[in-house]
Amino acid sequence: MIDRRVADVHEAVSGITDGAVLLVGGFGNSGIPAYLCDAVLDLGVKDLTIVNNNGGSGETDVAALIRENRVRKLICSYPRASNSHWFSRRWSEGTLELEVIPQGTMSERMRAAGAGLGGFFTPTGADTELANGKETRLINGRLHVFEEPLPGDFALVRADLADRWGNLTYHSAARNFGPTMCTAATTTIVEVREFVELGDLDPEHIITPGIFVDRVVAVGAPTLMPKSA
Amino acid sequence: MIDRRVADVHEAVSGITDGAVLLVGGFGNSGIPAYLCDAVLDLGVKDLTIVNNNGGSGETDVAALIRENRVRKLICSYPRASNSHWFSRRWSEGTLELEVIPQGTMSERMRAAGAGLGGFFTPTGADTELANGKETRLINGRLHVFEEPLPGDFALVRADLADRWGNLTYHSAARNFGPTMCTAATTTIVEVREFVELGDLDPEHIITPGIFVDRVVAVGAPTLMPKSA
Amino acid sequence: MTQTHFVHGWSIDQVAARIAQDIPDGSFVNLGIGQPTKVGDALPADREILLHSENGILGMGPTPTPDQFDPELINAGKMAVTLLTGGSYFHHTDSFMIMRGGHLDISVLGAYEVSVNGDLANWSTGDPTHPPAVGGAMDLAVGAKAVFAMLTHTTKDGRSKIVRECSYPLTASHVVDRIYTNLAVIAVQSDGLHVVERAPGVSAEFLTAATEAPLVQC
Amino acid sequence: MTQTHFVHGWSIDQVAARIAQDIPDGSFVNLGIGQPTKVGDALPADREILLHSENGILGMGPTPTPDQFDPELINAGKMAVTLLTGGSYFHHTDSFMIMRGGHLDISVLGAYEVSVNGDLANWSTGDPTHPPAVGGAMDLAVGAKAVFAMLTHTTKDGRSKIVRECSYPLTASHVVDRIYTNLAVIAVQSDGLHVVERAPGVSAEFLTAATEAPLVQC
Repeated sequence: MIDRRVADVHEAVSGITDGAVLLVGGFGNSGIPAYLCDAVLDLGVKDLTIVNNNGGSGETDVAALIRENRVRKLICSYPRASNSHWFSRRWSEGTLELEVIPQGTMSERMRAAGAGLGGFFTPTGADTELANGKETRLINGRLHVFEEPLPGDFALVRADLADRWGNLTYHSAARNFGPTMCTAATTTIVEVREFVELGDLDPEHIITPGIFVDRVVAVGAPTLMPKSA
Repeated sequence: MIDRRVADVHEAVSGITDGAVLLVGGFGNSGIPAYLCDAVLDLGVKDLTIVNNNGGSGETDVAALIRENRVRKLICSYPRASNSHWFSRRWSEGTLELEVIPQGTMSERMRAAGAGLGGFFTPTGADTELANGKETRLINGRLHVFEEPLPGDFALVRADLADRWGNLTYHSAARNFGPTMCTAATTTIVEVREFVELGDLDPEHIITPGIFVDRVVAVGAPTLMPKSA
Repeated sequence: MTQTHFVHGWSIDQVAARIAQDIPDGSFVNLGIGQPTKVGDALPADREILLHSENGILGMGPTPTPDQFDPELINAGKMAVTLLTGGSYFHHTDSFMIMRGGHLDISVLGAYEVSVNGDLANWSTGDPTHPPAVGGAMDLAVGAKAVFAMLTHTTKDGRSKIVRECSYPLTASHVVDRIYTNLAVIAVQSDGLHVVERAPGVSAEFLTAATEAPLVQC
Repeated sequence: MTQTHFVHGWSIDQVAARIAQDIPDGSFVNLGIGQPTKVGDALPADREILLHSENGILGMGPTPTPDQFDPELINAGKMAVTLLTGGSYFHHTDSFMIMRGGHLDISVLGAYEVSVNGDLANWSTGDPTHPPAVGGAMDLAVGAKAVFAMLTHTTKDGRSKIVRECSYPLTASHVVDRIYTNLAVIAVQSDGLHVVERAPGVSAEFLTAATEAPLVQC
């Protein structure tokens, strides 16, 4: 019997230990697994490496983990935001290591991990300082840089609906990094709005097949709002 | 105004010339763009390179193009089938060049073309004769082979529904190579069962966004049947 | 259908059942074309085991009844199949991510030969008059968490298929975890081939004599 | 909102409108964060132009009314947006396939500097006290069929941003096709920078004096 559902967020994040590499979904506040991040905070683990597009904002989720000095290293494309003060403070203090990667390369590197590839060549960033120390190669007259897979020990992802097998659908632009991160971690943990019965999700509309999912917890609607225009 | 719809299959395949590289969707008979293949046959072009998982079967579509000596080279993973006699004959005669690639590598190489990558390393086939003449590299203790992108001049794909913008859905296992091939060709030509109005396809359920599609033609239901069990 | 003649030990159906016994509840499995498809019919009803098909199916079900028949819903062997409740469709590249990315628990593959270090030869006899055809064999061999090889122990003329070194072109090296033949179940370990179980009536001596590679008997 | 002071020529809104004029009917376009977002408001109503957002949206629509508001539907600048009829959602890696794979017709990007050979600097001032932040800038610069740079012609202290060689860290080399400033529209060609149009009241002499890089006047 395949049943990926767990009772609560604490059970969902159990087993995450000091030094773990966490792939954390979300783009800004959209798709951020806020409930799972809170549970990781409660777990008390430290020396985490977090892979997330941003560097947290305000006082919640990734920002809270950074504020409480649980994060040793942040791998992201864009750490700055109007209210990313905890990222800025810890980075300025020198207690938070930062690795900045072009956003598409970050996503593609996680996909490479999920797809079992040994790495790929991309022109993105090849002729910039972000390629410093990396192998470059001229391919069809264009400079490319070699990028390695970026796997995680755990992925923390927010989706919309899940069934017992861990099949997932997402909601609008909250899909973002979720489907890729689900493929790239040893253990994939997903928070969803609600559970549905097996068979309620149309096989043509499932975005993440359950094979990529290890644990799912139902947490209700997202709590975070975008900036007003 | 964006309108990818064309009136008939002949308009759909116009512009395909001698020597073109065609990515032809389908796995066995499922998802084969049979109507478009017939139109290519009518067009009379020759010296084609065809990328398809198989080598045609019976007397239709890819098999017909091979029979009529329109295909100079076949790139595939598995050319043999119980009724792939035209492939076997032309290959034995030495008039059809064959390049065999592991199926996942073939699909991944087309994806690399669609994603703008310069190539990737994969362990699949690295320690086999299919890696002869290719660059290999030991990555994390495992031998990998470097594989290049595989782009097409044209993709011929079968989908289920399309709207004016070229957004596509597929039907069951006929999806197979379609979504990837749509991304990997200079010009992507799609046959569908029928057209729907813009907005009829749920934005969460669109599998191929219209940006990857150049021409769509409505042809009705597929004609080909699988082998009986 | 290909008729394979078993001289000794288990029948093909019995080997399939023996493999099915080793597939835990909750596993995601790909069954290669040929003999391994028989494992699908032998899966215990009390285990939820999901079958993957490389053409973009997870949760593949049995042959359709006439009213279930979908001409586009076929398996990797191009036969009509069904989809279980909870199953899903995805495109080919995503399907091979599942295979190549280490997401399948078990891949069951037919084989021409398996070597003492787990090398697999199952795609080519090296005959230059036959066109090569690899399909997804190399992807499955390289990518699954565990690879089970299913084959007759010897060729029709009695030559062992469990060998010191493969004579046929390799599919992949160091990939096979378990070998299931009509004569025995054999685990491939770093220190050699360990016999896990012999078929009824097959003695240790007979098995050793029928096997080119050295065996550690149970 | 950032206030940018234009000494001469077009206002930011006018530059946005001038860019919009150069986007053909039927184009797929990505508008970078900052000034380029203003191009969205200036698109001619009689052209069907689809906006892409890197977080997985094609066919992005305007700011929502209260009853359209979806807290998870935001653009790359993290502002609430809508989806047009016919629009679609996809995941981040697929979204960057669109950007990196040459599928976008036009990418409009803000810039610190553009060089005579089309090098773009728009992601870093090189100030070591500021953390680096690249986002999708390099992906957009490298992957679109055409790259439009939108910027003020000079810095506040009058230094030209159209330069012989970029002084800031590069985003990508040889990528900019057209430069749109408050003073002029300039085409980047293999033989140098060609002025396509000058803003009203901007003379060829003034433009040449305000520009470090050599210009071919129209």
